[in-house]
Amino acid sequence: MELVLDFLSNTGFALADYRHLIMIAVGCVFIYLGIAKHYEPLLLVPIGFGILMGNVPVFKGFGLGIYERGSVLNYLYFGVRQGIYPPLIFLGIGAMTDFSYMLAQPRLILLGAAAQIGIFITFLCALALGFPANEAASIGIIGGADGPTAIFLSAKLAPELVGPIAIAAYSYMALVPVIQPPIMKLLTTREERLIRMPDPRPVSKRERIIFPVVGFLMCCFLAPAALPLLGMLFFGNLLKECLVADRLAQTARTALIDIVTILLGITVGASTQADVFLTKKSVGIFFLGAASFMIATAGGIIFAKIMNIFCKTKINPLLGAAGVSAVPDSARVVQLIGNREDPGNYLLMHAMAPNIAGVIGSAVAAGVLWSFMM
Amino acid sequence: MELVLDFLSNTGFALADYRHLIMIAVGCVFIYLGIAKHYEPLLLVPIGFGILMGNVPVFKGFGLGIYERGSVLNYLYFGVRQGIYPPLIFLGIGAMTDFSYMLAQPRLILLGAAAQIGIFITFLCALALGFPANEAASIGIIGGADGPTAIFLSAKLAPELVGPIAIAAYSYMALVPVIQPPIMKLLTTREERLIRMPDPRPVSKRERIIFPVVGFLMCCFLAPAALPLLGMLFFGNLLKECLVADRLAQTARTALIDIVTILLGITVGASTQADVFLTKKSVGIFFLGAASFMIATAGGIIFAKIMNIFCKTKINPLLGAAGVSAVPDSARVVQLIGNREDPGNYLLMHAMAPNIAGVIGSAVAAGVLWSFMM
Amino acid sequence: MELVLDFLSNTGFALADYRHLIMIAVGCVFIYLGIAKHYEPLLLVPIGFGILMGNVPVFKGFGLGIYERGSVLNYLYFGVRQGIYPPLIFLGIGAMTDFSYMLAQPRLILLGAAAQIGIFITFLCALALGFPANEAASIGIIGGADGPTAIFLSAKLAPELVGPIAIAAYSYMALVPVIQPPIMKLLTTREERLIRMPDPRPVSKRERIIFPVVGFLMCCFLAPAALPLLGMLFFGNLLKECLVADRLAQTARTALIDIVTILLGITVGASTQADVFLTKKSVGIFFLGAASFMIATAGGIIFAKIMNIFCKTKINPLLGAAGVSAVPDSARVVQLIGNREDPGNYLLMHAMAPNIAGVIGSAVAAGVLWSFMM
Amino acid sequence: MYGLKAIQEAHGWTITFLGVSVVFSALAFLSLFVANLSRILNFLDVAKRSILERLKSKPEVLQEAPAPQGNGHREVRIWLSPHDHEMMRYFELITQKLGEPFSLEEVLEKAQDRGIPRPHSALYNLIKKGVIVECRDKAMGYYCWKRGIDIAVSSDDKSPEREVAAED
Amino acid sequence: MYGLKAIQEAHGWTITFLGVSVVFSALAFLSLFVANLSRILNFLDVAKRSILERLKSKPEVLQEAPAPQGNGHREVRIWLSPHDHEMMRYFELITQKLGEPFSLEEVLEKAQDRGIPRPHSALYNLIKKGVIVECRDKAMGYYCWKRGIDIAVSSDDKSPEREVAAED
Amino acid sequence: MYGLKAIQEAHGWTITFLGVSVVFSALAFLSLFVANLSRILNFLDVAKRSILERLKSKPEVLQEAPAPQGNGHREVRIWLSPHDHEMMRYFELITQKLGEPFSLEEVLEKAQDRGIPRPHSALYNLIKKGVIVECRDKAMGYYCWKRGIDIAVSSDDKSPEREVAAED
Ligand code: NA
Ligand code: NA
Ligand code: NA
Repeated sequence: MELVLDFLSNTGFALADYRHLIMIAVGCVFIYLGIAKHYEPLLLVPIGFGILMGNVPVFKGFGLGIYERGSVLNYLYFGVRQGIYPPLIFLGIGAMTDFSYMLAQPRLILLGAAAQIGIFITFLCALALGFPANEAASIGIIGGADGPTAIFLSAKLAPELVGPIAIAAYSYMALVPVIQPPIMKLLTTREERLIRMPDPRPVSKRERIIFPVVGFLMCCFLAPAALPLLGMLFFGNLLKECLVADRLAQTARTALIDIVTILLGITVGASTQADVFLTKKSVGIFFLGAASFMIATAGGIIFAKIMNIFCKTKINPLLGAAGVSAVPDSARVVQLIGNREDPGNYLLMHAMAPNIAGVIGSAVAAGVLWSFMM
Repeated sequence: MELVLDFLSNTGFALADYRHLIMIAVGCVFIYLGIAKHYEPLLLVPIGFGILMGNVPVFKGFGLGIYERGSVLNYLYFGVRQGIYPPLIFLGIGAMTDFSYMLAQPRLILLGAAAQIGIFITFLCALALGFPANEAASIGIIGGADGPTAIFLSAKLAPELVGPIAIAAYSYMALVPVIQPPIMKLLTTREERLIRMPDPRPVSKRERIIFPVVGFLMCCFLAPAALPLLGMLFFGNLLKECLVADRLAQTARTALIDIVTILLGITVGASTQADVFLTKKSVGIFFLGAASFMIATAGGIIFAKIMNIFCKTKINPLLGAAGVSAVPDSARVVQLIGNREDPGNYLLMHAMAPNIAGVIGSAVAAGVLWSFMM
Repeated sequence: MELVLDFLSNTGFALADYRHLIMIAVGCVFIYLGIAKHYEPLLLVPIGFGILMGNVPVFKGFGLGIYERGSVLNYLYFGVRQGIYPPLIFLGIGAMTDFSYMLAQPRLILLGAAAQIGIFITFLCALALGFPANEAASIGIIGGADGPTAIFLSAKLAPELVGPIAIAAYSYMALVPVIQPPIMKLLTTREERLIRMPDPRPVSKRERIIFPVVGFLMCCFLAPAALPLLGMLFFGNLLKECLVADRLAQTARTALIDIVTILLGITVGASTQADVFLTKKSVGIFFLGAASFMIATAGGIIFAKIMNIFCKTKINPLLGAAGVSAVPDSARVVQLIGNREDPGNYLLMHAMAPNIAGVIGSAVAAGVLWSFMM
Repeated sequence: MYGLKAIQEAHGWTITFLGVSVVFSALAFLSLFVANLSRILNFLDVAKRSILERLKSKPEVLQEAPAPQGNGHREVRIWLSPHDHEMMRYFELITQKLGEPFSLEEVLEKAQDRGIPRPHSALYNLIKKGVIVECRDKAMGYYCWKRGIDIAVSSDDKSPEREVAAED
Repeated sequence: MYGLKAIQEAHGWTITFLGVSVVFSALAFLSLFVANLSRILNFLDVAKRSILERLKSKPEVLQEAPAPQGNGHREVRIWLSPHDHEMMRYFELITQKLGEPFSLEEVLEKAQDRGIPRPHSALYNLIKKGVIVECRDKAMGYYCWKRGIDIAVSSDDKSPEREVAAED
Repeated sequence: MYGLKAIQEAHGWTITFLGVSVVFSALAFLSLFVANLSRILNFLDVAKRSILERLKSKPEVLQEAPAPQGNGHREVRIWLSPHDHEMMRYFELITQKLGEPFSLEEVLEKAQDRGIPRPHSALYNLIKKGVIVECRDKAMGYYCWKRGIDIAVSSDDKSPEREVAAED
């Protein structure tokens, strides 16, 4: 009889409190947004279900929770905690991304740098709000709008914040179509939004092969700590572009990235266990994260306007907003806003240049921040 | 010269004794059954070859055996020992299984519950025969007719029995077409076997998306310890049904499940190292396992007959036999037996309902047993 | 300000010395050879980029280098260090290789044995040059012309030499079209090179299924230490030939082998960190490795000529050169040289027999060497 | 220890009783839920429709893209049934991946891969309504999404979702 | 230590001698086995056939599904050559995965994927013999396995396996 | 600690300054490099060509397979433009995987998979020049590489690489 009571007291119904229910609701919202709204479904659905898995109330010490040694989720979480999954995802991204838009329009690369200002301003704000330096850096990186980079840096600097930071990063990445447009409209005039960009020049195969090698060396000599992320990104791209190793690129951009995405999504979701996640800090992270995204968007746009002062061929400043990475959503938003003003204005392929440069930029920023916190 | 003798005394020819030869013969039988008889070839062939690999006689302490730290097989076995492979296989199964047959005929779900009686009766028998509780529970779960669940539970409760229990479970699953028919015929009348089931209603996309989310929460609130297995099963199914994350489902049901199946098969096979496997206990496990399958089959059938007392639309009691899971073999056996009596009676899709419910049922049963043994 | 200087002193530009630049140049040469010359691109490109990643100068103790605990590269290197990747690659090779050429012409199998003489003579030379026994054995195995085997053995016997040995092995495998032809021409007369081989007999499905099982048992009873490599090789082949488990073979020869190849290539490359790699020992390894390849080639050819003394149907001694494995490059070289003399002489499929036998032969040799060093 | 004593000692009866109960109740809950799921969804649908019907008598439009902002481009309003609107969202998802302009064949192939029901007829509907148009200026034989239109969802259409569900 | 002394110290000669012997004997055993494998299999086949021939003079049937159990459905007996019977087993395997009724095209596609030799002719044979039939009641253009038949394997046919082996 | 003091304490300003500088300089370097990459490559090409041109005035051949060794088989010399020669190397790579003789369709399919530009015209060129020939003795409809020929690369051809680059 005692055993019966003991069992009943260990069911989820007995153990659940309001925090579990909140988190389960959050998980359902993630799944709903992914499926019904098509916001980054490849990430929101796994993360959403992971939130459910992490917030079914279980008795601590039983070996089920993601933070308990020896549990299955804990083993799968290893790749998050040690920062192994993000570089593997970058490998796949490299193997599926066409860098040639960026190679064709080198000056747009700078927009990808400008948008990283959001990272550093948020870092300062977080410091000012009392966060210790390592946490402030991890919060700042949310503005890089790059999930794997954010997870990588926070796993290295503030492992206990991986959950909230990843959730914030992916939430705002999913909400890019909501966050960016007002800022874009606010900071640009109609004339600016109507600027059409010249067709990008064709890029030869040799350029596309040489770039990942030299680009990797350049970035990693400057910021060695970006090595794991950028090394894999450029390596994946080299596999793709060299053609002779295409079967490896093919696997990297399908089976490998998919497996890692599943494992990362489900464990990052599960790492939001109510008692760890629902804290004041998380609230701060969410506010700062949103600010970070907005500043980054503004940074890119304003920098484009500054560049226009010096350039003969004007840049459509909307492209600056694509510098926050969030590949390829922010590029698509640029296309959308540009299109609304002028249905014949195709900005998508131009926006891919700052978009990819933004990925490289935030990986470099992560490297710099990491190297200061050690 | 000494070295030569030393070497010769370490070859397999010198080290082999009759037990190795028995196990090698068993491995060959597994391979033969898989290839020539098409019994569960995806499992019997890897396990069979694994048995060969585990029973080539090697000098202990050399770092080759599966139970020696640092050997390759030992590293690959990690996923079995820690119960990591089974949830990943469940992920793939979820991503390849169509739950709509079950959704269309909710009352057949109960048959999947009834067949789990085999687990608990065998558990009691094993206790009565003197097995300690943890081993008795692991033996009982053989009657769940679900390889990954059996491996998961015995890895958690009785790690030294993983080999025999997995071998017993997969053997009997392969032998489902041999074990079940006599029991099915014995317990049903010809009239019962002739019952035709009404066509299942169509199931909408929304139902199929909502089910894995709610089903997961329901089962895991009741039996939190089923979380790793059921979480992954329902997650895989959600990926499949939501369409927007189809590339992840696609990888989960191909590359991911195949890789894990290979590694699980070969290491479970190799874990049957003669000196660990050929014990009295294994004999007991095999007997009890067979009993467990039979009781489970009978349980499902009898419960269907009881339901017929209360239901207006009669259920073909053969469907009860599909409750033991062993997806999809036992469903196919039901189809076969039903077809012999009435060639126009298509029971296969109906049998998929208790079949899948049986998978969920045995995962819940495993969760309950696990939570009592901690 | 101090921080600025500190940062600058930790950039790659400040830390680099001439050794890093040498290794980066080597990496670029590897990539160039792979892409422009099509020499084993699936290995040279990953290894080449890995060399770049391993030789970006980083501050030691920061957790970036491949030899530092907890770095991402260090985790991925685990599979090399523990010899886990090579058997998985062998699994894929088994699942993609057609053994029927070998089954059709059993006497050509002996050529695959003869070429392994290179391993043992190099072993003796290395001993004579003062290398300790474990290193000498690892150096000798370079002559097996089989990357995974060389990495496996050196990971077990001389882990600190994995880098140089793997680089030497893959370099010479890539250079097979340069190394072998002169030796082949030197040791054969024009008449011998013109010998045409009879068409191989067809091989039945049953033979192809039985062979991997019996072949595995034979080889591993004789040399149990070859178990991890040969077990996986024959297992992969069984999956391929049995047809009923084809989906597993399909995954083993695509996703699985590709993922492992990427990880192995990049980490083996990165393990050539300048300070570990640029030593006198590496120079010795490279010289001995080249010798090993040449002796192996000569061994195969001379043995074929000896066999011709006793055989009625003469063997084209060029086929002996294919015994060094280096699948399928050395077989292709044989085809090329034979073709130059007689454009109607198709040796390729004949050369596959000693080629595959050479893979088995060097795995057995690795097993024997390993078992003596324990 | 053997026999009944061993069972009792190990709480065998309690565990079995509880185990069977939990398995049965879990699956019975599932069964109940599943049996009522379609009813719940239908009820929600009916409720939603009745509310919409009431609203329709006034504003006639359920969901609407932001109004034309005076730039003269958005004068066309296209009415879609809820089903066509859902289909449109799927095709948008597909074409985002393929890029614009897209070939209809590729789109259909992707749609079939994803198990979208009756893609041909859905796509034909969208072309007939003018939501997808051939983009002659860019590339003959390729299609684009029509720019500068308002998509409005009408609810007076019979909901075709059930028919579809009956088929897949 | 250098030179011959180092070799001796490390048992270099013994290891080399043993190593070369083991490699050669392993591959020589393999070679011997492979050389005789087809002979062994042929011998077993001949033995099997001669035994079967002797049996055939009496019962005429090698292998037979369980006798009709009085339910009147199993009156048809279909004779297949061993090769056709083997093919039937392959197609059964494929159709189990595809489910019944199946389309011939899908089955052929799968058969080709699995490397089954000459699938078209094999499938045609099975249809000709009536083992696979069009299931008109269920779905036009789709095929099912014929129910209620006995499959018997005749051995008087020439064994076509070798021909097949010569081709694949 | 809060506010500016906290920032100062954590070296916030320095880190931000350095961080922004490094990110900007990294991407500015990349930008500079990319902007000049095609120029550098073009310059190298021109240099290479001018050197080759000077050489061509003498030996007329840039790169040549080893001279015929008196066996009478290598009497034919085929001139290819650098572009065709590059294409030939790609097709050699593909056919090595497919084995000889190969079907043109398979080769083209692989070539398209690998993104080789305009494979049809390139393959047609090679067949027209006689580098790839139908191997009638072996298998009708299948093609082989022509044996016993010398491949020579002529540089007087206009380099077609740029046109190709403009297309892919
Ligand atoms: Na970014
Ligand atoms: Na079950
Ligand atoms: Na070899």
